[in-house]
Amino acid sequence: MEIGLTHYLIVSAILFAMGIFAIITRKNAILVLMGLELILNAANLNFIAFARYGGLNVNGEIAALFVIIIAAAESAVALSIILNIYQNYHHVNVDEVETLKD
Amino acid sequence: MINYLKNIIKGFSTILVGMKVTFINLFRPNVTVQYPNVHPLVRAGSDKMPDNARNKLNVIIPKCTGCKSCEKACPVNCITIETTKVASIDTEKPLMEDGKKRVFWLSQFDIDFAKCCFCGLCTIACPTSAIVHSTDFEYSCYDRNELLVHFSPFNKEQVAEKKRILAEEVKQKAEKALADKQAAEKAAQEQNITDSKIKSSDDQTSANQNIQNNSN
Amino acid sequence: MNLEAVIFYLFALIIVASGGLVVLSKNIMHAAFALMFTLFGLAGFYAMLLSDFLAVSQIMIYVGGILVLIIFGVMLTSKITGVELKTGPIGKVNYLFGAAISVIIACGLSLLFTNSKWIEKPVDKIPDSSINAIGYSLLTEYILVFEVAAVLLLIALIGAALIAHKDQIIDSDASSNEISTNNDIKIKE
Amino acid sequence: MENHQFLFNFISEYTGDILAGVLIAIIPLALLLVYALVAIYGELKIASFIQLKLGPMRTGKWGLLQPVAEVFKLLQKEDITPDGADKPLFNLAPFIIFLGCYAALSVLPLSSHFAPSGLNIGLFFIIAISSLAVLGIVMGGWASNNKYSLIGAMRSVSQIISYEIPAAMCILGVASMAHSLDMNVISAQQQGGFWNWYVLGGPAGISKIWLIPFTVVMFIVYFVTSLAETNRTPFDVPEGESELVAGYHTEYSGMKFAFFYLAEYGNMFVVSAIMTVIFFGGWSSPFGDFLNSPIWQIFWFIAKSMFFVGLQIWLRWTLPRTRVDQLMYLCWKILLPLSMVCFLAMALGGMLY
Repeated sequence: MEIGLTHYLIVSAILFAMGIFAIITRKNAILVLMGLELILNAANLNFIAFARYGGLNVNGEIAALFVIIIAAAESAVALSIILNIYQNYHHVNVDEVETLKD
Repeated sequence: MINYLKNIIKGFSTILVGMKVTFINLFRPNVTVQYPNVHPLVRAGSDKMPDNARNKLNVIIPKCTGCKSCEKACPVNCITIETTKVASIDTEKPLMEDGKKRVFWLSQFDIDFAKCCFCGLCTIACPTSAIVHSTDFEYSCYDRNELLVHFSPFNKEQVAEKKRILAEEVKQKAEKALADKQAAEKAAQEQNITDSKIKSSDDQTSANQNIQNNSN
Repeated sequence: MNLEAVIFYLFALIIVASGGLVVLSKNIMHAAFALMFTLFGLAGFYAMLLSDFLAVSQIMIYVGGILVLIIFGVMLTSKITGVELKTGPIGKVNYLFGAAISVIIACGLSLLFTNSKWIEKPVDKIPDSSINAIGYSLLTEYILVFEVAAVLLLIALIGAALIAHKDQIIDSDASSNEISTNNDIKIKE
Repeated sequence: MENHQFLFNFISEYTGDILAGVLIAIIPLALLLVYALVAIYGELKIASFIQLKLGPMRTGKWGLLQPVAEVFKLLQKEDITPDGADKPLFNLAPFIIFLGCYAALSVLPLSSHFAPSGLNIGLFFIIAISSLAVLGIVMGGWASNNKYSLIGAMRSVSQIISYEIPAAMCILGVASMAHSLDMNVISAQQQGGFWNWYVLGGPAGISKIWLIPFTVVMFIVYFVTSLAETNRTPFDVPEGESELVAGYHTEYSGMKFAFFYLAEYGNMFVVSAIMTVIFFGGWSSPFGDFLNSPIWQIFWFIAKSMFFVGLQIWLRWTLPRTRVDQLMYLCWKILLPLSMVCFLAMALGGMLY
């Protein structure tokens, strides 16, 4: 069978679902962040698959590039927030962080 | 700003100076001596060794009388000596260093430096100062057996030859003694016949015999 | 079954397996390193989709940047040696709930993707490299976005440094008192 | 049955492709292994000559078999996994590091007619793939369950990530002058004598003379950066044995340690090869068309790279180890501004010529 657009899209769907699963179930904030990265990557895969097969061409690739840039910025900020949480609570469990201010 | 640039240039130039030093060293002759293979020409301090330094033992064979005092004195039994008597019929007439006649051949004189503890007791025990500490302090070798040093001037064949000569002499002596004995018996028989004739000289002969015994 | 298909399934297997490890592993470190394989598999996919620049960018930014950042985050938020790095799910109900939702999403998206009539335009001429085209359109068509992204990165850099800074710049009275008392105790000791 | 049939069909259909792929993959590996033996021997010999010693002399004539003996020694050593180590990560780490080095080798153009993989974004690929070593180092350091390993790994990672920025600046500068990221194209542009090398301003005739100071400074910056990226002295803080036993590979032994060793020397070759390509003409002969046939090009490429490997070894036995704060000072306050200034000049040169 020839590999086409649908194959890539299904892989991206699976990746997306796994990211959602991680965000819903995991306790540790860093693992939630990893789930987020999975979701972003799934979106990226879609962009590039469409760039190749759907006639999106360079535009798709550039969108993916910006997604990567934003993912980098987002993970830096998210990790700094997580570090801050760790300094205040001495853990990073998302379900036990209840207050925004001491 | 100027300081900053100066700092950079200084750092860079000092690195270059260091690299020059190492580059020159790269082509200088090396000072390593591949020690056990190549001995350094001047061994470190071998001529400035103190007189009582206890280094490798050396045996001056012409001085050695073969008295085995050193073997007895050695606390770790590293000296093995075997002597063979000098046969009087031997054509070689060996002399000691001081001109006296040699009594023993040193058919074996081994020192095992693997065992030696460098106490120096053997040098004290030696009556003729034949065994002394030398200035040689290097023992490194590839095989432990190389540390067993033979000082005897003879190899196995020569030792066997000397022993054979000695045995011959002993045999000759024994034959001679036998012949003497037989001759003496004969003479005794003859004397018995004449014994009664000369009774008065008995005391004198016994006195003579006594003197002979004493002198022996 | 051709070579492309074999390579595709190989990469798909790597992505799904390591992604599953990311999601299900109890050890955060293992999850982080499994994420590396996921990202590599995706880079392989991008290369197969003829966007080599994106593939290399993926390796450079995700693997060399974000993942290292995440690993440092893990190391800084768990006391590294002697402390359990394991973390569990929030609860059994939540687990089932999450599994159900993700299965529904996966199935739904897959159905959607297979049943939709996409306009498929396979690229006839394989371009030498997508880098020229990307560079050209970044500096013409998308110049504003490009600049905004640069500013965004700068803001993120400063913001991250500010948030993670140990001594808060805006001190409340209580916290400053605490700090001073701590210092006093230290001096007395 | 079906599976067998499928496999058989698949293999018979693609035998040529698979065979060619394997053969081409083996070439850089063979190159790496032979080079590692030469480099280890060279390191031992140069180190001892600089210290007025002889170096290895007992194994073979002049100790020529010493690296081979070391390989066999490492092969027969016991492979220890420490108690309490994270086994999968611990076992994986050396291979990840080696993978980064090996993948970088795959895009080096050995000659105008041969590169294992003629990637058109080769330089970018090399910068990207060398970040794999960072992950391998963290993995090994963390999985060893040893504080020294962990501190060494953290230091190493912070050092490599910091120095990646000036290194990328240098590569970008040359890329902006060459208008290409393809290493083969960059090498081809510098053909026709050493005057055309990018360290001397590139192929732009006499008018480029104002560019030469900038390119030379850029080359020096890249050389310093490459030392730091391969954790070589004077920047081998992560392995400082006076503080950290041996850094991130303290707990490794036997074959896995050999992989670390191989990757270190391989990375030395990779950075030297990048330097050769972007500043010293890659495979092109320094004397115009003289000795510039494809076979001789391989010789020129390897000779130039080995020269820089030798330079790294020479520098290692010259300078003492820096402190961590000096290391970071050098990177952020000296190399980065310098490389940025030079990058601006080179970008201008790229626009003009």
